[in-house]
Amino acid sequence: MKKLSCREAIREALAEEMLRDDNVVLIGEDLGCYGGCFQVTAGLFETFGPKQIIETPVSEEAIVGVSIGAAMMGMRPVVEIMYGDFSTLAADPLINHAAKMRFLSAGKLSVPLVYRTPMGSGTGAAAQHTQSLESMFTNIPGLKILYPSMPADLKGLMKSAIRDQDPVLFFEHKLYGVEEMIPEEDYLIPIGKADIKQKGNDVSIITYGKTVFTALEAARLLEDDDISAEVVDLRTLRPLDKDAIIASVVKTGRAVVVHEAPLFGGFSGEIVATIAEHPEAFRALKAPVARVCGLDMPTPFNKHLELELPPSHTRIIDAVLTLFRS
Amino acid sequence: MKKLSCREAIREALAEEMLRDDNVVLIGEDLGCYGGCFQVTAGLFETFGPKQIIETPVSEEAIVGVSIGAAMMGMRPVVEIMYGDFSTLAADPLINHAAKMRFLSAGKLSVPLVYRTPMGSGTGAAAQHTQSLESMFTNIPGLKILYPSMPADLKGLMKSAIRDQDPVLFFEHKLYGVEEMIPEEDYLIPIGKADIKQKGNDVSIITYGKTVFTALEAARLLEDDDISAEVVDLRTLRPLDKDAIIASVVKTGRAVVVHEAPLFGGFSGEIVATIAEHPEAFRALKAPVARVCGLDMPTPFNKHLELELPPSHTRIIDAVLTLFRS
Amino acid sequence: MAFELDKDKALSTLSLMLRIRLFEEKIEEMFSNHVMHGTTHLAIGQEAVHAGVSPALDPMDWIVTTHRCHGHTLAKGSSIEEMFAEFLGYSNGLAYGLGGSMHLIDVDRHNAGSSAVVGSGVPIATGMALQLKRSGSKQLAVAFFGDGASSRGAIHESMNIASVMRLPVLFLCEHNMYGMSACARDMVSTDSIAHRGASYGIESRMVDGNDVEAVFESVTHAADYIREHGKPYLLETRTYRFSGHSKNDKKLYRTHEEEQQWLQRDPIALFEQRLIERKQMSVIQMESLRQSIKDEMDTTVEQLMNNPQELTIEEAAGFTYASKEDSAR
Amino acid sequence: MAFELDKDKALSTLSLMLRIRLFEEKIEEMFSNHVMHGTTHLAIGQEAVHAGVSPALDPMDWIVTTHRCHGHTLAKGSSIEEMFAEFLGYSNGLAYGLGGSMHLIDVDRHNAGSSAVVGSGVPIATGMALQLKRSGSKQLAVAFFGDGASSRGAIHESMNIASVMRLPVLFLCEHNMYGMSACARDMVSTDSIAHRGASYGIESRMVDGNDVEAVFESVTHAADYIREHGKPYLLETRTYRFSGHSKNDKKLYRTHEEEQQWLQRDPIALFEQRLIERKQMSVIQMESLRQSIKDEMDTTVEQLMNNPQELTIEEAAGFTYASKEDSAR
Ligand SMILES: Cc1ncc(C[n+]2csc(CCOP(=O)(O)OP(=O)(O)O)c2C)c(N)n1
Ligand SMILES: Cc1ncc(C[n+]2csc(CCOP(=O)(O)OP(=O)(O)O)c2C)c(N)n1
Ligand SMILES: [Mg+2]
Ligand SMILES: [Mg+2]
Repeated sequence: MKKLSCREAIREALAEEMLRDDNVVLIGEDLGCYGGCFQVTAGLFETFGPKQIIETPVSEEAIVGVSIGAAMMGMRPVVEIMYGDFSTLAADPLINHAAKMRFLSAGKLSVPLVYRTPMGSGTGAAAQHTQSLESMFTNIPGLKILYPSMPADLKGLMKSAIRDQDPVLFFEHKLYGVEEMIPEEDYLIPIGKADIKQKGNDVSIITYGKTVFTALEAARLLEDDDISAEVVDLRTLRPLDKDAIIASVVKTGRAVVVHEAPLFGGFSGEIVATIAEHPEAFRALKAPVARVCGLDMPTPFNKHLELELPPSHTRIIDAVLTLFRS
Repeated sequence: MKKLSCREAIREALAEEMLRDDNVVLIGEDLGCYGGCFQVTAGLFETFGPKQIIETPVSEEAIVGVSIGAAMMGMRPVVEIMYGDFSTLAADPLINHAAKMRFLSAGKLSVPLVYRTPMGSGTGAAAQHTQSLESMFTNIPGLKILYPSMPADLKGLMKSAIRDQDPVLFFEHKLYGVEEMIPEEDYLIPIGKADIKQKGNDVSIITYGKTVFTALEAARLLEDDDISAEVVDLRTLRPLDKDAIIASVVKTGRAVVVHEAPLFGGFSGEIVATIAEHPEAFRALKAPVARVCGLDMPTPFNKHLELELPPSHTRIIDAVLTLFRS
Repeated sequence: MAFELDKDKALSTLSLMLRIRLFEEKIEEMFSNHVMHGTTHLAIGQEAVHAGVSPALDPMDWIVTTHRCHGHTLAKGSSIEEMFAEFLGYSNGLAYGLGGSMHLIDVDRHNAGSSAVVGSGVPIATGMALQLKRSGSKQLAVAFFGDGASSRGAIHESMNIASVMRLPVLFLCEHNMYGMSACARDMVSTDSIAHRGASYGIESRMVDGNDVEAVFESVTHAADYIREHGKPYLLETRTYRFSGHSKNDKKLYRTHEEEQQWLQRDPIALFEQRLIERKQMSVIQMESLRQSIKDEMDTTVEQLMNNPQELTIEEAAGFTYASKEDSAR
Repeated sequence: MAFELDKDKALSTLSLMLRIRLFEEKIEEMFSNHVMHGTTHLAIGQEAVHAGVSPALDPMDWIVTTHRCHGHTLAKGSSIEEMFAEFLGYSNGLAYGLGGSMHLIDVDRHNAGSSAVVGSGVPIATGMALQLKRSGSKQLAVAFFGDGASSRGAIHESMNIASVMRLPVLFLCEHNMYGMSACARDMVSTDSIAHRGASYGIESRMVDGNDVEAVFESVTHAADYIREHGKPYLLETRTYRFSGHSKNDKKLYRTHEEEQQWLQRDPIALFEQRLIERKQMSVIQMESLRQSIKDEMDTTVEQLMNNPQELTIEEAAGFTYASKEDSAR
């Protein structure tokens, strides 16, 4: 085992795959000597050079469109878009093209592209640089969507994403410095499998991305109340590991769904629906399903205000306790 | 009362508002002598001319961006984008700019813009012209989102949308020819209020847009099974009329959520969550909440296949009957 | 002296132009008979562009087309049987009936299909060129786009990228004076889209798009330039669609007089006239060529319609993601 | 002979340039002292553009800026107190602390703020110009954008629209050689972005962006042209940012030598030199001006920080939608 940060875990996955297959190519702005906006690709240019690291102009729409065309011809592009907020500019190539190329060609073309971008607040970057926009894409058939949280998952899932035949959106939280021990040897983590980050019996806290850390902290504190919380880290949003969600809720009988994106219209709705429409899970529920998500407003620049937007462990704990009271 | 089609109802709303206020301006492609791709604006150019009808190049991103700037300066633009699928191109101005201008200016600027676009399949136009992309936007604070179905609602809500101070996305289904009797006199319908299109006691069918018609047909046929279905037409998706949903479900104890967009990750999740997280509604539920939505795939061109994607009344009826069996 | 195709090439070119024209006329007939659903975008009048581009290129060069893609698809050599079947939504169509008229795609013939989002095919073609270059291929990619599409930002971004990355892409503007009802005069802020090449350091040229030999010659030149210099090229062809924009177009946005003037310059008639003058072909030969193509169209459609084949919804849904076997590839 | 500002204007211009420089130096200091959070984009070295544009325009003209917006905001006359307060996230800031460094906005001074999505402010400014024109105003809108932003499709779409609709917009390219670490030489496919004006039928000019009088004169000319002809104009200013792109930039992408060359052409030093040569101001006067501005900066920040004021989260959330009262307007 070795200790890696989230940043290093992604970097290592990229490097290993680029070494394995020189059709794996990083494409994006400032990826070279600058190392990418969040330093994820720092140092890679020295090893892989311009054939595998392509720096582009500020042209998000075309960067993704170009990557689609290249992927159709055999490249395995890993596109970095600096901030998830700019996914708005990449929506047409991703939704209308990458997601539909296989279908429109009746399987004759595929788009094995990975679209990497960081989401979320906490950086003091205000309303246009702090959003969690996964809901723009979760309703699009043809896309796969990952949002892992911990170094080991980031590495294993990035490698699987790169080897996948379909377009994969790979969302990253911005706690790039968080560290974890990960295996020395080469490994993959399959797309579409959730991971129980903490086992528990009384309530299921279902989440993904940055709020996995918040949920774990809440679960730790809930022990003081003698509540044993299970933390389900979805890791993949599409295809969703429904079995894992159902199994956990059937066991605990209570569910709290957590994410950083604003509550209304967020992906939490799909998770709640997955539970509420499943006969067994529905019958197992001892209380309503609760959601603890981002506040329904743009992100303020002010630091104190910004910190109030994403779910806190206090808000999660309150939601859990309410379930036990009702 | 007078009979109007959906197309005519929208057109009448536009014409009345343009007459009332010459800052109401239609902006989009082929709006003039062509009358818009679906003929909604046919004939208006003759009356209102180029000062209130601005034809643009094929530049969806800039069309919406330009409209935002104009709205900040006092125009009340009503932008038409030919197909909802091209909302992908307008995502940046809508999500990062229109939705955030008031916030970023601490209330000193507003963007009273209406973004009109048709969604949905049934026209044989294949995967890039038939999507229902409302989920791209329902998680964005700062936007209001309407998706009415019937002529009277289309007219009354369009007028309210135009008079609203905030950016409103106004999604239209493509059954533009469907007719209804509507009031002769001037009227508005408030944003954020659902409408019970049919009263019933045994099950709530909650939906919006084109599937309101399907739901009504299902409700009619369910009478043969002695099931009295209530059809809740949301009309507005954001802000959602939670009270109307809860009241209906508390009354009936059963809920089926229906929309044309693909099931997974669709807005149905938010509706189910609204029910499942509400203590009273949750306690009232006699069965799991069901969803009947579009199939999880791009739209095929083939006519028979295309018709299988959206919810049919048969699928709705089956879902309702299942709730009575469980 | 103006460029002239040799006799064999001239005959095959005329034959292709006629195939394109008669294919579209057949489609038009089928639509009026309500045999087809959806919509379609005919390019009657633009056959010189269609027959002048791909035949001037290497068959292994790739194309990315537009919503108005029938002619380009025929010019790449697709079978009319598979094309008609696609229009009918049949599973023996080019894309098994999943794409229809706007998405004709034929990977075996290096036709990567079209985007029905106007202009969005251009970055895709640019990306194909990027990988062609990386993999050391001598092939190029053609990005077709219209005068209407020229206003899309994606095209600006693509031209800039193609130039700074030196990509083997031929930007081929099919300027037919209108984008739907919008006249280029009112929508395009330059007299010639080709002139925009200079903004990107891209070589460019404008050519009469109703003169198939001129198109052929310009494309040959452009392709040579691209292969020799490893740089993109922008070619603007000026033409006119005699047909309406799509199924239901009343053509109120243009005058009868304008249409008549362009009809005088029907690209097929012009080329036939030349072949007659050059004594490469007789009117009678032309008539019989036309008739035999028409017969082929009619027979093909009749046979297809006698034996309709459609995917099941499960089969169709199976193309949303790669199957396990695809993934193992 | 080169254009010269008269004495009064020259002194106010130098004073403005110094205010911009010292404001940014103060910000830099506050960041290193960890008094501020988030990031910031300094434009040290680009003061001639900032002081040369808005002061050459009518105060009622509107501007839309970029992420690098401090200088433009000062040039429009915003109070440093409200600006510093915004940087500190205070409720007495320009936008009550909701926007911060990248979103300085001051509607009263006809500064519509900036988009932090590079290039996306340009269509917004274009739309402001559309409504200014429609409402019969004589005002124009300025769309600032950088060399990096020039690659965004939105700018192409906006220039085309502004041209065909004849909108009173001044496209002002602030070319500082880099977009983050990306050198314009590698990313921009033309020697001069101003040359792209021709592609859109837009008049254009390139000017030395380190010469404040040249910028002033060019902007005056451009504004006259826009108002007289009712058409857009594209002005490219060539300058250099001495500072890094943002807080954490090691500047590995450029050479020390290049930086030194540009430092020789520091726009403030150049202008001061001229004023001394013209005997319009003495070195001593300049020193005392600089000192008094520095004192003002220090005092303002100190006073602000002694009395921090912040919105509550409920107050902040209240700006998501119009309130009932707003709606009644
Ligand atoms: C992004 C986008 N906007 C609008 C449309 C609707 N539309 C279809 S064809 C067309 C005109 C395109 O004009 P041009 O590029 O000149 O091609 P032509 O139809 O003349 O072949 C438009 C606006 C579309 N398909 N995609
Ligand atoms: C659409 C978009 N892409 C990328 C970024 C990240 N980014 C911030 S500033 C910048 C460089 C912009 O360069 P330029 O337009 O020359 O402005 P400058 O920073 O030099 O003032 C980039 C790429 C962004 N904010 N928006
Ligand atoms: Mg055209
Ligand atoms: Mg720059």
